[in-house]
Amino acid sequence: MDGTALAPAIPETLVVDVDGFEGPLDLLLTLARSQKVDLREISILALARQYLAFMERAARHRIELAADYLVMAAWLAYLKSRLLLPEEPSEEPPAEDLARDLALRLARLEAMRDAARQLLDRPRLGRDRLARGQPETAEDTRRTEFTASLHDLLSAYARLRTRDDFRPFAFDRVGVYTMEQALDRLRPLIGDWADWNDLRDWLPPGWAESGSRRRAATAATFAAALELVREGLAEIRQDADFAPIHLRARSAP
Amino acid sequence: MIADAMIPEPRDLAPEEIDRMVEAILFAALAPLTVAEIAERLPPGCDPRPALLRLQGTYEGRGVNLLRAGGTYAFRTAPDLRHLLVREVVETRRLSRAAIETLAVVAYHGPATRAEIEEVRGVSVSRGTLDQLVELGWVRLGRRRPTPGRPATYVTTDAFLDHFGLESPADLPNLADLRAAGFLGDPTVQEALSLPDPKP
Amino acid sequence: MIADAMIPEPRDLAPEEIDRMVEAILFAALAPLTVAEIAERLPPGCDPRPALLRLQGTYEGRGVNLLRAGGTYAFRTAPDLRHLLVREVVETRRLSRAAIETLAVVAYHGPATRAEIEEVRGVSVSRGTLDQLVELGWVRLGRRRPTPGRPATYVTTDAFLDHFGLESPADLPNLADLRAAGFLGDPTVQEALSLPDPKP
Repeated sequence: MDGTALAPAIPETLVVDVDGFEGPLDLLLTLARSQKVDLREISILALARQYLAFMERAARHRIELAADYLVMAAWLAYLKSRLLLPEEPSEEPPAEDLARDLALRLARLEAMRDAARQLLDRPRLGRDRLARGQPETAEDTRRTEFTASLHDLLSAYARLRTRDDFRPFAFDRVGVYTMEQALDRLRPLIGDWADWNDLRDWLPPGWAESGSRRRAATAATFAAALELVREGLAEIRQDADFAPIHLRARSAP
Repeated sequence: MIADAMIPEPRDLAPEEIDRMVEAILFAALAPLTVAEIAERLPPGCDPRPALLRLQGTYEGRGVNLLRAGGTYAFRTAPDLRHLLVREVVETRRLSRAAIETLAVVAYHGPATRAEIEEVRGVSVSRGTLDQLVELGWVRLGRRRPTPGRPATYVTTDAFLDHFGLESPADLPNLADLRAAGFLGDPTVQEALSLPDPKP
Repeated sequence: MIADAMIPEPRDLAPEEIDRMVEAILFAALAPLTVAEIAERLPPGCDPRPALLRLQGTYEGRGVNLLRAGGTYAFRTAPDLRHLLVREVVETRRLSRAAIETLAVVAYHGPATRAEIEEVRGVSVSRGTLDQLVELGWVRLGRRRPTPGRPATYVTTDAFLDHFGLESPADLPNLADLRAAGFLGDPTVQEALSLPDPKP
């Protein structure tokens, strides 16, 4: 099949009016209509070429297209290459099926649009068919009934769940051990550490087990150790890259 | 007078056709109509009077009668059947914001205690609000919570489902559904922190 | 059972008498009524259904017709007389193209999830589309789909049928053709694999 022969020129207006399309499928349907055949008989190869040509021209006009148009372009380029190359028997699903599926989806979108139009053309209440102009109610017995619509209910819940929209952002503090906490823990201990102590042995109780808690406590304890060194209260030592870090009290000068 | 040529001449209209027209005009009218007002709505040259007489005969003894009052015509319920319409007279008033919010919390989180409703709404819930929902038949008392004080819980009823066209409480849309359907604004920081979803 | 003795037994009521009552009840009402709502207004024990069928026959071809919309009944003017009633036409909100297409997908494919609507339209359902249809009373929530994530589904209402003059969902235009063309069935296997999805 020769797709190029079937592909008519894309009107310039299409490129300019890209905002008028409701997504790539809508654009494809508009392009497909220009082939003027039953949508399920359409040349998908020609359509893919038209779409890709459209994308190129949009790029030349520096029109920014939404990501879904680009995803569709990539998919069509892939489909085009598969339709042109001899099919590997192992490939799943066959390119022909993908092409048929796209044609079906275009035909279905067009069918639903026709259905929507026909629905709008039906004799509609309030326009073509009217209700009683003066509904009758007896005036004497009046009862108040409170009512609410589904729309009210859902809106109320949505409102409740988003009422604190503008609450200042705050980190979830669970699982965070601060340097201040580590300093408070190390400061009373360091005076007794005449010998080197492995920092890993001095994580706070309950923080040494799980991965993320251990990492948080290790980082905080290390930072606290550096602070003690800076204050001249401790000495720190590491024998090799990634080796254990040791800390001891600084002997009096 | 090219436009007039499009409209069938009155002499082409069968009496039954004019009856249909007058019947529809009087049914849809927002107020009783005079003969002149009916004629104005009919194709030019139609006289509604014979049709009005025929329709008065057609509707005689039926549940609805074509009445003439002064110079005007209108359909009215037969006097002996007016008692059937009594139930029609209901003044509907929208539920207050407090009530609809409370109802929403009970629907999504029920069984819910008063304290739980207050926690979600962030304000205290007056006795009257819950009483009103119970009286409407949309909320009833559930089991007491087996916690200190054994607080009463509230749940929604079948009448609630019926009123809101729901088949089961589980069919209420979740937060993601609500956003997708347009009931919510943009995603917020708070939601990014993943609030627990209501119990299904 | 003294009170019961006061109410005429249904067997005492001639069919024409029940017809009159149902006619009066429906003529007086603005909104369509369900069979249950009509029965509630009738003397106890009366079944309105035979009367509804008879009345539909009586009003066939007249200026006013008795129409069924799903489970509800209402008198409405005959559509061919619309040109006489322009003064009574109610201003309706114009629907966006997205809204009417979404409505069509829900009507033809319903119950439909949001993902299914998006698959057919090839574009994400924008905010304000579904909630507008819910607000108009044309779309309501159906049962959740028993698939992963239990997505909410949307279905059309009897008010939708009433608005578009449909007796039942089976009367949707071209329904049989669309079904025969395979547009309304389950998605094909390939669809699940192939086309890029619209943005969530």
